[in-house]
Amino acid sequence: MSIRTRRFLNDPARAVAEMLEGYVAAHAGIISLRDGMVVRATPKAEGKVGVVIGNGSGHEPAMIGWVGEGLFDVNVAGPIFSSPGPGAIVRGIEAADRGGGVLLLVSSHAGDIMNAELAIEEAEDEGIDGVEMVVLYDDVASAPKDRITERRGGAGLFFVWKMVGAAAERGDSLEACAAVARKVRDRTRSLSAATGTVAHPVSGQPLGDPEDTTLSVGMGVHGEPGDRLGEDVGADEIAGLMIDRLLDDAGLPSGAQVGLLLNNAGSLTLMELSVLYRGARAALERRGIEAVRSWMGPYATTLDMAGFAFAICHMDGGLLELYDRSASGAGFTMVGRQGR
Amino acid sequence: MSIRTRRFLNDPARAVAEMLEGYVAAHAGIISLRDGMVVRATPKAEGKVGVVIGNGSGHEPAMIGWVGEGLFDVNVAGPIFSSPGPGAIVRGIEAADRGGGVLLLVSSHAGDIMNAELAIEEAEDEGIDGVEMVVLYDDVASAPKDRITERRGGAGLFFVWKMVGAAAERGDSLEACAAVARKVRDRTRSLSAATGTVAHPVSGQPLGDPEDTTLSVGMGVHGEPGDRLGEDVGADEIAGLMIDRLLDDAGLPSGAQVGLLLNNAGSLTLMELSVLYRGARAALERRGIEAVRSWMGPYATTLDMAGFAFAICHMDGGLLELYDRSASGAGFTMVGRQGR
Amino acid sequence: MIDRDLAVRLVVAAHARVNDHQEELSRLDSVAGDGDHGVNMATALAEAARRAEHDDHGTAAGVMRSTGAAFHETVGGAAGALFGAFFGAMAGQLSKAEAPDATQLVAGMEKGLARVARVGKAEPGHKTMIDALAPAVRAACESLNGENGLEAVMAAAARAARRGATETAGMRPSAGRARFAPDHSLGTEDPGANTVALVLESWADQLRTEVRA
Amino acid sequence: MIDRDLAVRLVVAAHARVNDHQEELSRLDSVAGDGDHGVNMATALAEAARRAEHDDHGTAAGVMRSTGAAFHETVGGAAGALFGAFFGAMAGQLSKAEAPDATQLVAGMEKGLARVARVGKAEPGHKTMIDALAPAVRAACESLNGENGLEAVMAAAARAARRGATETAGMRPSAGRARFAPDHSLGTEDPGANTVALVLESWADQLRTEVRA
Ligand SMILES: Nc1ncnc2c1ncn2[C@@H]1O[C@H](COP(=O)(O)OP(=O)(O)O)[C@@H](O)[C@H]1O
Ligand SMILES: Nc1ncnc2c1ncn2[C@@H]1O[C@H](COP(=O)(O)OP(=O)(O)O)[C@@H](O)[C@H]1O
Ligand SMILES: [Mg+2]
Ligand SMILES: [Mg+2]
Ligand SMILES: [Mg+2]
Ligand SMILES: [Mg+2]
Repeated sequence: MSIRTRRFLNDPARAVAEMLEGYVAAHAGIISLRDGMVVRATPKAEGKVGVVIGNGSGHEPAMIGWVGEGLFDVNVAGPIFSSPGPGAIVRGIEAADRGGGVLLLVSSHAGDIMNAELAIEEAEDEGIDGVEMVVLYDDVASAPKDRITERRGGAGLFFVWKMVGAAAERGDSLEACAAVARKVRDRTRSLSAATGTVAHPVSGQPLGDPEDTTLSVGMGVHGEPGDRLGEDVGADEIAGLMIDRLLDDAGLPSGAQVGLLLNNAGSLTLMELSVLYRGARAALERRGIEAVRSWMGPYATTLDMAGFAFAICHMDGGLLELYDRSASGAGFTMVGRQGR
Repeated sequence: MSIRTRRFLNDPARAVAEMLEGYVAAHAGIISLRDGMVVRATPKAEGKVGVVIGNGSGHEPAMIGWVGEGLFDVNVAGPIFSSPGPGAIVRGIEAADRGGGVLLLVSSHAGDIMNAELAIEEAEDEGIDGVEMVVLYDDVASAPKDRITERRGGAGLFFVWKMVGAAAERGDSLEACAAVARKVRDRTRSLSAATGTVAHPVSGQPLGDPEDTTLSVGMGVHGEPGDRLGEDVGADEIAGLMIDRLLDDAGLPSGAQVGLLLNNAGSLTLMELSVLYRGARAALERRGIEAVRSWMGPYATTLDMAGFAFAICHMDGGLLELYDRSASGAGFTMVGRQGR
Repeated sequence: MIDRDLAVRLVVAAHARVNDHQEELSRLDSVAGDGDHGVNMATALAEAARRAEHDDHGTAAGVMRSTGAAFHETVGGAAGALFGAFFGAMAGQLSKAEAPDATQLVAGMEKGLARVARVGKAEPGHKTMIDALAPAVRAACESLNGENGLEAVMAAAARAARRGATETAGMRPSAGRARFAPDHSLGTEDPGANTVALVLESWADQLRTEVRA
Repeated sequence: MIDRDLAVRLVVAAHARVNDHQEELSRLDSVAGDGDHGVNMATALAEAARRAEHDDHGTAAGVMRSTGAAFHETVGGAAGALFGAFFGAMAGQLSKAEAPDATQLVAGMEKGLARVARVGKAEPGHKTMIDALAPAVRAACESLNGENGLEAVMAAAARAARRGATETAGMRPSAGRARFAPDHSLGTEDPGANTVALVLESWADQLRTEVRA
């Protein structure tokens, strides 16, 4: 297996800008483009907490698809796989400010954190206050549990986005919203797997070895390599060992209720996702864990990577109530409680 | 570029059955599995028209994702790329029957039509009546306009599913629902394009030449080949010539309002889709056509094909009202009017 | 006489033969179709053989009916519908006779061809299974009129089917999926026509072996 | 004296050099990172060179400040933040002198290194740009203390940076994306350290050419 280098673009160097134009035009009732940023078409009510994220592009529908009611107020999209710079993040903070303070969520990647920290400094220099920043991580493969803060952000952060968005929309204070972010983060674990790799649209560089078809578990959202599994491992076995690793790391007791997210990293078929999901549910059942909510589809993609990630979020302490609140972004619509 | 033959499945021969189990389990509030068929979790009110479709698998989220309120009542999924047989379709008709008659929609492909016709014969033999069948087509590449009934079904049929589902949910009669199906079909045109190909999960056969990276316009939803475009054609140009061909075929006057659908055939990135969408909007504007509603994402996939399709539907004569009605399937949720 | 046991042996022979060629059949279908014909036919015939051996159908007609049902239930698609129709029509014809013989079998093939033509609406030259089945039925009738026995009749049918299948390579398709790219399949034989040839060849071989034994 | 025009020529030289090596830099980053380092650096320096040539900054400090901004505005990511920080700190130092000379430039490099270390929190040996930048700053200080001129100081810095970049091949990363697969990048040099070496080499070459001319 090798990778697709031919892409349907105009000038790759303008791909992100043109993507934003096209995506926003296709969802004009929900989002609009301001100063290169994706913002809600109808701003949140005054006095409520604004929620912002800056991130590299190439992970769509994250994060452009999660801007909307009950979700983000502003998404500052950087170049492909690169966080935006501090100035852009400061403008995002300003755009999200409705007078109730602004929560800047950061998925833990070196560049994202550095640029966010520089942005906070810049904002302070400019006299902007009422800004809180929470760094989020969930990927169990990226650091051992005793160094949990060194873990990187993965697909499971969708649980955080969803619930923080709901809390802010409900009118929770900045402190309360930041507490929700930390609480959900601490209850969330993810682990990814992929076979093959993708090519960077601008540099054309394949990430890792394009001839390697081994299944790699613990790969990062930018194609950073992980551990390798044999060729003959079936979907049930893969799902089983990944779920076991997540549950062991989270230390969940039998009887616990979790949200289960199965993320498509890009080009997995819904057929494969569904078969993997079935395997994950069986693995959860073996451990006495109940999946009370599910989400299966593309969340944080890595272009057209043939991979996926499982994430679980321990849904205790009022989280279910937050999860079930309505949300409406270009990439995610939920009307009250949906499915399970 | 070559193709991915390694898939995350257990036994490929059981892939469709396991997919249905997994998909339904992930969306338990919306759909359930009965006798191997995907049915609504909460049946439609009695006396209303049931809407059924049978089709080959490998096109997910079509059609399993379009079962739900305001959409299909029953989806009978066949093997990969194969319509189900007549007996299964008859059981689907029975399951959809709420006393108001059943509309069987058929996407025009040789096998789908034959099995549907045999099913209608079988149903008559079994004394089931009140069944109407409408054959749907939209793909302008598959036959010239003067032999329009020989065209095959493509991604644009989503417009039909959506609006027929809305009419049936509203309580329209069987005759009226069938009329909506024909009316929307006659106003809909689609055209697809892809580069490279996919491998059949069971036979392992690549469809077409896996070494051929030429962009092919007019490819079928099962990888049937089309015309070839040069390597150096950019997204705007591709979108422009495809939209022009659709508008020419539909013969739409300047000022017309259309729904615009951009379908992801499998592994296209949302970045590429968004850039192509932008190009299509510009092409429509050049012809004075207004895109009043848009839908961009995976609709009818061909496993992980790197391709897409554009479809337009002329939204006149009350169609917009039907399009905007709420719908809620596992793969599509709409709450009143959304975006544009 | 074509009794239940002979019918079972014919279905089992057809399955074995098609199964051996399943990759080739899928490959033929991948050129301008969706690459599944071999899988479809092998799956359906495996189920047909399983049912034929395990169920108690009593008559050859029963075996043929359950074979047709296996095509309809396991495969669907174009070839599933058509082979199902073929075996269903054949069963209808065989059920009319107490002790069906070569004459009934050929009449069954004629009925099967007619049903396939009605359901599929393809004509000779459209590059489909019809292009193997129609000459096979014609050859079987002629051989029967020449007062040949079952073995010779089937051998003639199989030869004609193979010739017909080979000739499809030079045709441009007007039916089935391949018709959307008519030039693409020039030089490649039609997969369904090949299945017809394989099935009839397996029957001719089975009958020859039985006569010799 | 390092005036506005010399600063512009240094930025233009850095862009030309990094641009020539952009594929190699992206390739280095693709081994255990996300394959974009060359694109990032070439994009940022192209914008920096464009601004340097077209805007009217007046002073060398102004050119360095706008170069830092170009990194922050066009690229972001880890290296965007860090190189932006480097040039920003350098600008702050240069702006303190009326007519900055080699001493100020080296002081600016020291301030830049300190800012990079503060923002990135990486230490020497973590396989990052620090492993080229830290030895370069040290070598520049030593050369300056040896009373060498700007050309020689920069030549010493460039040599040390190159040596430092080469040595990163033997390190296991503890910072940046590559740290998640520490063994994967063994034997491969760190991309950011290479950019540091390339930039300083381009400055050394530019200064040598100017002195000789
Ligand atoms: N209308 C038709 N009439 C007769 N035979 C047909 C027709 N359409 C398709 N076929 C036969 O079916 C074969 C393809 O079968 P198969 O690949 O199993 O089904 P599908 O096309 O649904 O994937 C073709 O090679 C052809 O012989
Ligand atoms: N914490 C850090 N401290 C110093 N340098 C770092 C740090 N993290 C990353 N780098 C440098 O950045 C380089 C990668 O830059 P680049 O690929 O452009 O950014 P990104 O990792 O965001 O894609 C690495 O080679 C390394 O030299
Ligand atoms: Mg990057
Ligand atoms: Mg098929
Ligand atoms: Mg086929
Ligand atoms: Mg990088």
